[in-house]
Amino acid sequence: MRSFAAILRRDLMLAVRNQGEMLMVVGFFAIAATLFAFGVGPEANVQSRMSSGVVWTMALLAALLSLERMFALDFEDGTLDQLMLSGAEPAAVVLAKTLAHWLTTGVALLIAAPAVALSFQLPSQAYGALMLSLLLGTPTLSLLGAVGAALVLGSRRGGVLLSLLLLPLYSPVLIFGAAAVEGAILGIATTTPYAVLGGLLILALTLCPWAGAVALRHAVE
Amino acid sequence: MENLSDYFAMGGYARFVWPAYALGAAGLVAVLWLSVKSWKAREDEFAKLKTARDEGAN
Amino acid sequence: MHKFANPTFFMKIANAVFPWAAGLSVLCFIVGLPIALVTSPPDYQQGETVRIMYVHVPAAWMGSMVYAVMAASSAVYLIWRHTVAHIIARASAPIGAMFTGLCLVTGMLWGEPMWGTWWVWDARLTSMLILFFLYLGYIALGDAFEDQERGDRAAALLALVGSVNLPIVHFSVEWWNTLHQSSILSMQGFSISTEMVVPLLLMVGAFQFYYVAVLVIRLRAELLAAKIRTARFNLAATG
Amino acid sequence: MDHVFAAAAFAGTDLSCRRGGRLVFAGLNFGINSGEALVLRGPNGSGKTTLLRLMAGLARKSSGVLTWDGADVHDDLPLHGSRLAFAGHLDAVKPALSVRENLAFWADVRGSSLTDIDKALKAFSLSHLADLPGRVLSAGQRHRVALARVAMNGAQLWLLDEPTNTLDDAALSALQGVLQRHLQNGGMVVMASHGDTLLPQAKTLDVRAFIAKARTADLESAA
Repeated sequence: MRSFAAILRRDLMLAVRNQGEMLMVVGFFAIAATLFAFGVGPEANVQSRMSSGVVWTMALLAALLSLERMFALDFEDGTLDQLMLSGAEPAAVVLAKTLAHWLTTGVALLIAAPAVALSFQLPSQAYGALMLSLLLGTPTLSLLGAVGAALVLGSRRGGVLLSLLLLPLYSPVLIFGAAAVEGAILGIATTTPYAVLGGLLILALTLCPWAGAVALRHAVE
Repeated sequence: MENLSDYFAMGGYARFVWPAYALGAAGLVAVLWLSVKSWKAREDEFAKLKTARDEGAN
Repeated sequence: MHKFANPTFFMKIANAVFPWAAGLSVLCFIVGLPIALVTSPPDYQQGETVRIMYVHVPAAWMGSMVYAVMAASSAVYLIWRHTVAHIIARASAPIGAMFTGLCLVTGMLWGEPMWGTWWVWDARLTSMLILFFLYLGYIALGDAFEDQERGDRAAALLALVGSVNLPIVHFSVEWWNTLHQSSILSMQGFSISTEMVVPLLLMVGAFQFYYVAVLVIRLRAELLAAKIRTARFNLAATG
Repeated sequence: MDHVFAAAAFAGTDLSCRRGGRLVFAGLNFGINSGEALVLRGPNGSGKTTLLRLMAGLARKSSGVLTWDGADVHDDLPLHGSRLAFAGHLDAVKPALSVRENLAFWADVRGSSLTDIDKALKAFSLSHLADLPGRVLSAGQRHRVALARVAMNGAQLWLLDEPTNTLDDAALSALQGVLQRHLQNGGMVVMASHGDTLLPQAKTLDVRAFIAKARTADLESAA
């Protein structure tokens, strides 16, 4: 447990020290949504009709963008070797890094989401659902992302390969995340999306640290 | 001859049914051919490497 | 179980199975194709386009079955370190990807005459699309590392994670379809008459034996590739 | 930093390791007891690094067994990890953190006391650099921080991969002093190095003998 806290504290300290990382993710989120608007046209009712889908998809892509660096820096400078030798459980290392990633990027996306949703004419009654679905969904994205990031460590292709691996894994989170917001817009019951988002989170919490640990062990071999 | 061309017309859906079977055949043959080609290529390469190693050895 | 792990022993079995698999596959095609294309009746609703089903459904079945084989052999590889288990998964991936792609294409060729659109976001078709991406991811990850064994282990783990994910994707897409049911038709609600079962099973058999036969060829190629890598290193190491 | 260690024996029997599809070495045996040092000899790329990573539990062995006081190390890798310190070619120094923060992180992760940091810094004459960020350090200085990390966390078994690279004479003698004291306290050192020897009393193991065995083993399997 002690090494979990130490890794988390250090990663957050590193994230604070180079602010650029978080700003870049939020920047991508906003720019991607703006580009989408250019493509679709300024008409309000067209945009609001798909606002839930757009905001969720852009948030997912922004989270994906920042994943590759989760382990890569530590892998390249030898820190990962030391972490795997430090007597800490590899799964704890994965969990600590994932939590640090979520606290830096996931929360940043949560803060930026209302602004992007506003620019996309998201109906006012859906903001609560947007925040709650992102709150439930982004940790799962970070957990699945950790497994992906660990898998591609040391590979020749990195970035694009990572998105190819993760998008199939992300599709259920996106489907139910956007559906929760959609349900709030239409005023229909949204218990199923939230239940499934919660279920996916619990499943990811149990499986991803283990899978990530196996991937890390392969990476340092 | 008559019903032959009717048969190939597939009740007007010829341009859907025949491509489906053609693509099926193409896929099966392509994978088979690529597999055999890579097997043969590696067999020759391994033979070459073995002779190179035997020369090196003696 | 452990004696299967030694490649030479395993290849003896594989080579023995090969003529049977190839022969049975050709036999099923010879018997099945005429029935599928000529003698079996057209569907009262869809007419002749139902014949596409004899390629589409077996391809869908093979796509999923081959991935299941890959996931199982990846698990054996990761747990007991049998390199033969991994080679089966690695050799199967391109075959499975071909079947999944074939399923998608024939699905489009079937969808166009039925609903007038090439692509239908039907639950099963969309799941096959995601499965196709999983295959691409597996193959790309396997080749993304200098050290082939590193790629093997990463790809094996991805196959496992993917196999857990597939049912979830199918459930999500199924639910996602019902949420927007009003807008599009789906493939459900199509019953197969008895005369159609025979050609369907024959075509599935043909594909199945084809897979086994081509798998044996690819196993030979993969084992040779491993030997070539080792021989090359040894040659280089002698300096 | 000055722990006194209990008697212990670290040994490997019939070790072989496959890397990138080929056997790097085969049939390798070694044995080291507390208070002893082992120097690995052999040309570059002869598997010294792989052997050290194998001893650390990072690399995976193809066959053979690695034991600590008779118990198989691979039964509990985190435990083995906690009683060894490893310094590879990479120094694991974060550019954005100061030297002290870097070492404090590792003390935190491994639970060793913070007072050991100052002793380790002094031993490698890094005290004046303690508050500088890692990015301004030279390669030699960064390597000394890595050695300070090894000295600091109170592990009995030290695995050092060519520790003398990038070190000037002053740092070399500092390293020798630290190693000698560690051995006197019952510690163990396994070091991969080229020609020079810091520890004259160390046993040596030439990895080349085990490469030949690997070659023949590979030939049979590839025939």
